[in-house]
Amino acid sequence: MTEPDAVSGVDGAAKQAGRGANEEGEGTIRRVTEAKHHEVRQTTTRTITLEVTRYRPGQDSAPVLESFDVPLMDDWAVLDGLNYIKDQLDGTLSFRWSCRMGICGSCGMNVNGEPRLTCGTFFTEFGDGPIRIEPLKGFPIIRDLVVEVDDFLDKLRHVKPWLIREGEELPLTTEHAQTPAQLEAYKQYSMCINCMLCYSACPVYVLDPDFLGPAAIALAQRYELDSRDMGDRFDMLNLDEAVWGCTFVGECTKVCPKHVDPAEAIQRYKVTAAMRSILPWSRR
Amino acid sequence: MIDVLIVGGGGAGLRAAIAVAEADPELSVAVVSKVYPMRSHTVSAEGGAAGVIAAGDSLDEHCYDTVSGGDWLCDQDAVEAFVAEAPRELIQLEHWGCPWSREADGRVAVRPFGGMKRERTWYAADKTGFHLLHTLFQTTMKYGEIRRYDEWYVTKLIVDDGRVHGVVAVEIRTGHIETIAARTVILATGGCGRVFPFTTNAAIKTGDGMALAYRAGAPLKDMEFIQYHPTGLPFTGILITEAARAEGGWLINKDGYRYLQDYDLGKPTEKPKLRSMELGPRDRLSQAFVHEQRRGRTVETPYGPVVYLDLRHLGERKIDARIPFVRELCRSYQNLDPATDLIPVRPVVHYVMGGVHTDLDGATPIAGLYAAGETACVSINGANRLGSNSLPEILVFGRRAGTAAAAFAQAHRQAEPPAVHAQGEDERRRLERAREGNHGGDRIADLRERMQHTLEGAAGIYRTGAELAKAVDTLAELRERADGARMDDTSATFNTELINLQELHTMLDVAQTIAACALNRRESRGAHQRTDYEARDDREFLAHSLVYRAPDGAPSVGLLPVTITRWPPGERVYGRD
Amino acid sequence: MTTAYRPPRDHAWFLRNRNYTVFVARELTSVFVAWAIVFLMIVIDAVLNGGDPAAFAGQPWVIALNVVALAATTFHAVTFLNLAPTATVIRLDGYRLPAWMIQGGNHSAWLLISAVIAYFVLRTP
Amino acid sequence: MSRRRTAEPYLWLLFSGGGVVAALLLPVLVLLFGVLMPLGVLDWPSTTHLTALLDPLPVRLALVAVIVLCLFHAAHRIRHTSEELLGVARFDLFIALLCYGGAIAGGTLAVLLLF
Ligand SMILES: Cc1cc2nc3c(=O)[nH]c(=O)nc-3n(C[C@H](O)[C@H](O)[C@H](O)COP(=O)(O)OP(=O)(O)OC[C@H]3O[C@@H](n4cnc5c(N)ncnc54)[C@H](O)[C@@H]3O)c2cc1C
Ligand code: SF4
Ligand code: F3S
Ligand code: FES
Repeated sequence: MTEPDAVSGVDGAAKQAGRGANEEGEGTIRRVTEAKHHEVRQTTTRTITLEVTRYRPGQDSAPVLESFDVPLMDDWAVLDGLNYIKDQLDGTLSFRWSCRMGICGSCGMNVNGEPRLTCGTFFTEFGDGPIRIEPLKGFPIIRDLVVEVDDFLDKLRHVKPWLIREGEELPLTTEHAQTPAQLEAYKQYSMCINCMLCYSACPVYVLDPDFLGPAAIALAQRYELDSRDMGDRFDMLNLDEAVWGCTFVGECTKVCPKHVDPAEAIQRYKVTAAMRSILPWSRR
Repeated sequence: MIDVLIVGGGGAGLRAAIAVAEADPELSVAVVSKVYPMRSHTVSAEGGAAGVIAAGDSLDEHCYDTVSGGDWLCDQDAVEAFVAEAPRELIQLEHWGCPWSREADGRVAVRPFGGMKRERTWYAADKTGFHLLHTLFQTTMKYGEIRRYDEWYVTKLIVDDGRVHGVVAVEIRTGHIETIAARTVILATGGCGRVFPFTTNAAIKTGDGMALAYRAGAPLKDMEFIQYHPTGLPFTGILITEAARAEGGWLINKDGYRYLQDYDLGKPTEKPKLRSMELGPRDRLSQAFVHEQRRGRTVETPYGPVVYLDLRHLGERKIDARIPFVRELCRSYQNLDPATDLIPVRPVVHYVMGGVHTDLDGATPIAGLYAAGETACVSINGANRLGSNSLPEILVFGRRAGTAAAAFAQAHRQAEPPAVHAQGEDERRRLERAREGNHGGDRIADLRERMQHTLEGAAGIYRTGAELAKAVDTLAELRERADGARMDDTSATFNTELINLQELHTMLDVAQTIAACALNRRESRGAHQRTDYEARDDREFLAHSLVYRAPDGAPSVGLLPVTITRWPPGERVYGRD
Repeated sequence: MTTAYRPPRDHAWFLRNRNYTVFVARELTSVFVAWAIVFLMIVIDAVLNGGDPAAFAGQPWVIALNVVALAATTFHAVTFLNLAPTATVIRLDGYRLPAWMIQGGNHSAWLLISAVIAYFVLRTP
Repeated sequence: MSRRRTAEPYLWLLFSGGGVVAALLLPVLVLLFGVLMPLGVLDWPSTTHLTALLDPLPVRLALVAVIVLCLFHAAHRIRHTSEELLGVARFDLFIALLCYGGAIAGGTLAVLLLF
């Protein structure tokens, strides 16, 4: 059935996708050829310069920048450039990455001064370069582009990020009911990939590492606002170094690649905590 | 001495850890992972997790879909256990807070999925794996007794006298090499998609656990069955989830024609029809693509031929409500909007059905050694896994392995034998030698690329004996060259080159078993299609491939009968009622 | 581990990025809020204790300062009223009231109140 | 991060209230009395008119409230911003006393003035 006339034999749906899509005038043939292709892979040898932070403990006393020229490909992300360096130019460069699709949260770095996921930041944004790639600001640097994560994880754990329940559990044959609206109430705050970009962008955190910080507070809110949660995180959030440390710079929300809006999570908890403080009987 | 040491912090590993902690809080349990647990690849699963819950569905139907989807190579006792426990596990996850998508009345919602006769796939929009993994990870934080070794890389299993005694691991951050003694070890290291050049899999999916078990003397099973997912983005290989088709997306060729109708997958309908057309099983859809290409009906791009996934008719609202991540991915990585543009897609290596041979409790033939998740082969996936069966699999068998390992550790409370230290010392010396550097030899990346292309050429969607035989030789040669690979980084701190080198070795081991098993299976079944043996051969090959490492390091393949309980081998029928 | 490198404090962080600079400008409006109050108290004092408010307010440096204060308090008003919806999530029927509606409401109230005040001050009895 | 009682919620409420009041009232007052009248664009109202405006008790009470709230708003922001800009968070107690003390002093002055 390779002949085009086979198409006319099929029912409505196929017609729409096939030759019979008449509301589009010339039909799908035209639509298909109009589809966007990525432009032809560049064969020229244009290159772009990446200025990459190197820090080798025992060898460097402070981080230094090293420049590498990598091919300037239209569809390359900054991470592709780093991998090119690692594979072809200098196997000793260290950085974290895994999913290369913006979901594992491991490839956050400072790109031209801004905290970004390098797997989702493309060369096309930077013209002819150079592009400066540094480790995320605000965290101790272990080596090259790799920063310390443990303190961040401690903070997450500190807010008890699990469903707190009281009384008898439902049997494993029944789920808790939760309407789409109840889901919507916390959904946004459950989208955090723990990439730490928001910490890096928050001047309060950079100045004071004791600040609980945007992602951890958003995570606390994710559970606080979950209709199934019976816990109370007031005592860990109503602190000078928790929600009250935030002066609403708002940069956390601007850099968040997943639109978690931690700034909002924090301001909303400020209202909750203030109400709880003046009206102590107003529990959730 | 740790009672239960889990290698892998993905869905399977974390589920096992909780099972151990719940079985007996006195047991010491540790999770070793080469990345922070929430970075594990489970995070990128999109579409959903199958579990019978909807009215009108039945366990038997889920079993049948799975068994026929697997082309009768599944062990049916395993499938029955899996299908029965999957809904409980998904509800358990709900009790732990997973934000499953819901119906208007508050019940969990289900969607259709490829190869499934009923709507039974639970989902959390199209970030199911993400929510599942984060829910599990956050829940493990509740259990203080679960000790974590984050960013530690396991390089060796210590086995003495047929019994596991622990592992050797490198703390990536400091370069510190440690022998961790343990009464039981659970391998939950995920798949090995990175042995192929074009894959949906993350960089960490290098088949480490399979290689660890294989080197320690445990057999791998059904390694020739590699799943190609029909819809990957060209260049990156990023997956466009099957949910996009389940929600009504169409696959069209360069003429805008829904070509699947030409391949015995049913007739096109406006609304998606279960087990038909775009909702056929992945092996058949990927094979159809190859035929389209041969007929010249695909579109050439710089990254190879593509067809199109058409979601435009779903409309912006539905796309945003049901598959927002698809839109996000297309916008960032393909610079197009599925609400108005066609998505170029091509088949991409996605999942390995095979893995470490285990029984229903995840136990391997080595006492105290268990495996669960994608790294294991129980086997419920047979010759072709159905989409959305893998997430429940990692939960069901993660829990089972955790419970079984806990029981084993309670029953075998012996001290460590002296061999543990001798083996640990040997391994330390090997790693330290590697870290001294080597300025000659091939680049790791070059060897990796050659391995990947060798495998793609010989063990792709269609295979022939001659090419596979050649690949077996090439891979053996590459393995030797890998021993002398170039190593520039001599630092102890965060030496990723050292890790990459270890991963190259594990991938080569795994690649060899894939080629050897594929060469040995002279029939076509599910994801394994031999153009020189086009038919399924139940007389000889209704059996699992079991591959051991021979003393000379080469793979040696045998067969193991399939367990059939209630569904005798039949014809796989899709799109015909 | 002690080998990790801890960068020194960055004293000029608020110049590194436009958003930071805007943030700092926003916070510094508070100085002019304080000044505006001081100024108004001086005016009130003059009114109640028989002085001439015009004399103080008419000095060039006071006028100059007040022009800046006008800009600063207006900037404060715009930013403060715009940020309000972040902290207040209003749900109607399960759907969240969009931010622009709350902001629109806030700004309308601002205009209305300003008009009322101007009316009372300027009305000739 | 141990459990500690904090005055922040109360200070923050005053700060927020002050922020709203300042936003709604100050621009128009500064515009009228600080800019347009001194520049002669508008005429100064007669002292009798202004005194009459200030006469009712509720107006005076409201004025005191406005002054106190706005001063608290300013105090709170000045405290935090100075600490962030100058990196002097370790002197927080001192800075806080200074800022909120100033606000309280201003409030007292307002009471004395208006009553
Ligand atoms: C893009 C994509 C989408 C998918 N979508 C679906 C879907 O919709 N539905 C479905 O059912 N399935 C889906 N799958 C399949 C499913 O996600 C995986 O099979 C499953 O998540 C595997 O989980 P796991 O726990 O076995 O392994 P992983 O999550 O891969 O975890 C492996 C763990 O092992 C650790 N590890 C590995 N090697 C070592 C070592 N040497 N030392 C220490 N630690 C090590 C890693 O750090 C990691 O923590 C998808 C897969 C992909 C790639
Ligand atoms: S809130 Fe956003 S920026 Fe912060 S860690 Fe989570 S995903 Fe990253
Ligand atoms: S940037 Fe920082 S100060 Fe608050 S609003 Fe965000 S946490
Ligand atoms: S590599 Fe996973 S988020 Fe970038």
